[in-house]
Amino acid sequence: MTFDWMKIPYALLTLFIVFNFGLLLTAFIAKIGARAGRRHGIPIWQNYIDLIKNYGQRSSITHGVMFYLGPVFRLTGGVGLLLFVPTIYGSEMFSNLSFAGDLILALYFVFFGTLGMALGAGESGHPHAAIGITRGLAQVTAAELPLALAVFAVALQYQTLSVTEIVAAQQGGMMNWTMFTNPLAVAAAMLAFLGSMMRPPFDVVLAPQEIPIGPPTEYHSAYLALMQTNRAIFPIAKIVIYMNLFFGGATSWPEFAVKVFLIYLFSAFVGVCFPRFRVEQSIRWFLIWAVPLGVLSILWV
Amino acid sequence: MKEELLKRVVKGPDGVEFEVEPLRDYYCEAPPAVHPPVYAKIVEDLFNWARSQSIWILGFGTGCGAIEMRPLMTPRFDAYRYGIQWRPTPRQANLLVISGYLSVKTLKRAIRAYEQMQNPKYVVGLGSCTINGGMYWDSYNTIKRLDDYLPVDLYITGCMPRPEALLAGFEDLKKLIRAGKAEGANQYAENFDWYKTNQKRVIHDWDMPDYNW
Amino acid sequence: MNYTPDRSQYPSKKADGTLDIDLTSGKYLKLWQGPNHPGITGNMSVELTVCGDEVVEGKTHVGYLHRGFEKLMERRTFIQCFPIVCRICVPEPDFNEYCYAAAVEDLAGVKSPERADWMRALILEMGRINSYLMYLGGQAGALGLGVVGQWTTYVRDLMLDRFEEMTGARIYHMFILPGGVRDGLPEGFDKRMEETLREIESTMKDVHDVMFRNAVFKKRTVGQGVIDPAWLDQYGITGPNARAAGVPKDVRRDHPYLVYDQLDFEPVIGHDSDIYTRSDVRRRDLLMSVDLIRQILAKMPRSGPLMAEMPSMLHWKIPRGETYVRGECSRGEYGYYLVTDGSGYPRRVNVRGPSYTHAMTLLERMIVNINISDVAALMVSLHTYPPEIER
Amino acid sequence: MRELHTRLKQLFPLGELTEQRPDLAFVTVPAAFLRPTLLHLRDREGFTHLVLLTAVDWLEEGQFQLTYLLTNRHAATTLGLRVMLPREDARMESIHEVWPTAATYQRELREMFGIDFPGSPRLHEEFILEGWNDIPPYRRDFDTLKYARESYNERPGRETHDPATHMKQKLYPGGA
Repeated sequence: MTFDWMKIPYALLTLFIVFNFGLLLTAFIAKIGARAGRRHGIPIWQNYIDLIKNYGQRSSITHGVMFYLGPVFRLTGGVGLLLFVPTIYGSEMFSNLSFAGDLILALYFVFFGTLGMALGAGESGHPHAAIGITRGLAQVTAAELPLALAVFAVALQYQTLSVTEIVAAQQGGMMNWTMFTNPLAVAAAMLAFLGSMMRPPFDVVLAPQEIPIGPPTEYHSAYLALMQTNRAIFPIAKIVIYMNLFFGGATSWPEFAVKVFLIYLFSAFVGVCFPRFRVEQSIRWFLIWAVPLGVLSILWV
Repeated sequence: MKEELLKRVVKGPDGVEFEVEPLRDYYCEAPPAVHPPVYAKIVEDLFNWARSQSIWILGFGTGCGAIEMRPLMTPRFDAYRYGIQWRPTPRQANLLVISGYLSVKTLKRAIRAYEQMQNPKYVVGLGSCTINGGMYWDSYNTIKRLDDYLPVDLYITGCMPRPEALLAGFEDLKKLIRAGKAEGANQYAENFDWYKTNQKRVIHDWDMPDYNW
Repeated sequence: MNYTPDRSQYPSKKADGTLDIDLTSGKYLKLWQGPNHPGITGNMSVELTVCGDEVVEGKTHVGYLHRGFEKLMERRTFIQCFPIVCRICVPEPDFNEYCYAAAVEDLAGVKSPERADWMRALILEMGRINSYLMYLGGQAGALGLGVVGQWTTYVRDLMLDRFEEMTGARIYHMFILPGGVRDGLPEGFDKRMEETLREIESTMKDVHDVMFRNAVFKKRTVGQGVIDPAWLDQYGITGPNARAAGVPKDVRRDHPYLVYDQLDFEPVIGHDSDIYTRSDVRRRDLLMSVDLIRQILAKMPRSGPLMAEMPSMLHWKIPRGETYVRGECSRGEYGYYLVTDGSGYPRRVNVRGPSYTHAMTLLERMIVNINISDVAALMVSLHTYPPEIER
Repeated sequence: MRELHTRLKQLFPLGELTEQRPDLAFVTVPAAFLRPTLLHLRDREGFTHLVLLTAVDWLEEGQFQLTYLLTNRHAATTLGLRVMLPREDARMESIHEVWPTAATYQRELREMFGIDFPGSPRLHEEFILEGWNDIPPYRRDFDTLKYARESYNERPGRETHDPATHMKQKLYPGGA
């Protein structure tokens, strides 16, 4: 098999589009959250300004090598995730570097950023960061379980580990989406999705009122800017996976935008109306509600 | 000097004994450095514009003025519209709002918080208490002039300043930043000894390093 | 499935009763919550020693807001004291003004006119509503439900507008002074007040739906941070904290002051004494205040003097004596102990803020063995406010 | 209130009752009898709520007055117990076992007045002040204005008037 070198600039183009889309979408979601509190909220371009400012900070301090690598790992997690899943189905340009077994790789990348963060935040030496990251790892692990179960259910259902083929199998009308062919898997996965979006009720990792603000406490200037970049890319990349696996993928950018927005809105909507769980409560919640759903979804197939 | 800051021998969880001298091991002794604007003017202007449009306030309510911060974050005044946000950690904040009188005990914490912020950083003093002592001009426990201890960019008058006054003050601060005049951090670094002398004159139990980045 | 922590590794007690905590063992972590911490009420700090996720010891540190009011008042004349007392407590400053004024009146033998008493009761109830609104936002915010804080602060702004038209200031009103009050009601105040009260009531309905009927909120607060009713006297617990434990301790009912004996109300009580009950008691108390304001506006005399006959302020001397005046503020019993010595200056003023007992000995006792995540919620639920501890 | 005073007087050597209001009275207790009086009031008379504990500095008489304010909620009465202490080397018995909350008051009194309460928990930790190096600030002989002038720089331009003379000059410019 020959490697098509043209894929690299195309993948970078996807990255660029997703990055901008992510920045705008995060601000837009923040505005929607603000509307719930009867506010107008931040301007839609605020994230760009914050990024420029943070990259433009004059001084920064370091706590050691891992402190540097933390945000880098995190960004790698986001970018890597995006690069290896097809963003737009059927488009030569935007199917990125997807290959036959990319589903497994994607699952790995979802977790990768948190692990990197654990190393970096641990190095920063701030007790809140350490507490935050232990909570984060515990919770992400618990949330990952139903997701993995759901993904296996989907993979079993379509008998493939390639995201592209899963999307292909869902084409041809709404009723072919996994959402309708295997609703249990989707339910389990969406619960896991809530858990990994760092919004209430599962934001005990950041929890400004308890451990301000958890792992990134010590991060500032350019480090923080790197993490913000990731914060724009990573959720979108994650949502792309969900979209591909469960909601029939997207065949064009507008469809992509609408679907990503709706999935994102789901987590924001839940986030606005709930306070947060304690970490052991949230783990128990995942084990009681989400994991059985995931198991059932495998049995369903 | 607090006990936990003294030099001591510590036995680690793995049984190895080692010596710890907290002031030297846990803190950096280097004085703050001056970071002049280094890039070309147009880049600096862009950065200054971005800094002015994205002011992150350290959520540290040092005095009564903090009560008017809540309305600023909420529907009626909504400072988020102007790019003003609150950050819980000094590392990520650019603006330290000294909201009212500073007792000596809080001054110590405010200095630490200020020194942990990253250059460029700004200080805004709220209310007459930070300007000349205000109502507490004869109190034994509050400082009278904030600019003796921290480089203040802007004072907002009032007791306490109304949210409208705060918003207007932040707009003025933005103008200062855009004009490149808000160089408090460099001023602090240049006159470091003077600031430290003033600070040590009122903080009698100085039990922290001279500069904690 | 109840969470039963392993207490075998917990610190043993030393001979003098302090805990034997060896920080270098790596088993414990010292964690400072505050003063720069969003989960702390005001500018104070709690020094936590944690073992895993559980607090084994908590010590409250205050003094960050100390201005020495009690000393400053000793070198101010009686009338000069009145503008500074309100600065002692920011969310509800009027109680300081009332207690100070009432204490001075008591010692000087001045009786404030009836209309002034009604005005005082009105402004105190308005302040109580403000304070509770801040509290509800804070309690929800401490558990990550930020949107309630937005709503309550919005209606609080409306209430501050009413304050502004009545007194000319948003926060520090300086309205109640020894002898009476500064002014009467502005024109059309009743109508605008009624609109504000309706808005508050409708917001409280939303708050009830989003906060008190929320499964996650219940899960976090029910059964958490229980105050044993037996502690009430030991720790001097007053106000909603005591009422949530089932004891109808309310100064407005027990020692009626101002016009409260002419108003129709019953102290709100709860039974479970946990964080949820305390929030709920405060919410119902807020609605009761709304009702009290309506009663006050309906029964209030609209004409008559607002100030008693006062001697010349510049040469006002009060004979030697001592008194204690109390009132029920939103957090509990607020009192002023005033001693005069026959000169033109107070000899000694002591402010008894409810947080003095709630945030110090009580919090230090309750904070042991709870999860770090609940520290903020517990602290907010006691509704402490540091300036009244250290003045 | 009178009845209560008569009853108490049979047990303890109390001073005269000062009735400030029908529901509020003060009485002086010798320092040695404070604890039994408090216990009696708490356990027999229903004065279960310690409202506050504070001190007054009578500098001219060389005495500190400690005030223990107790409330009986059911009878709606408040009784203040006064204890006079010599100002020199003032010390008093701690009552933190009777009311745990008294420990905080005693810490404050220790710091602000320099009154010692041996045995009270955390008594010698700093409570409000930090790094204080002068006499306790709430004592009458501590001059806060002088201390503030010496410690903190003032911004020039602030004017201070004595209210009496200032008003006199304003109202009667010629001097009446």
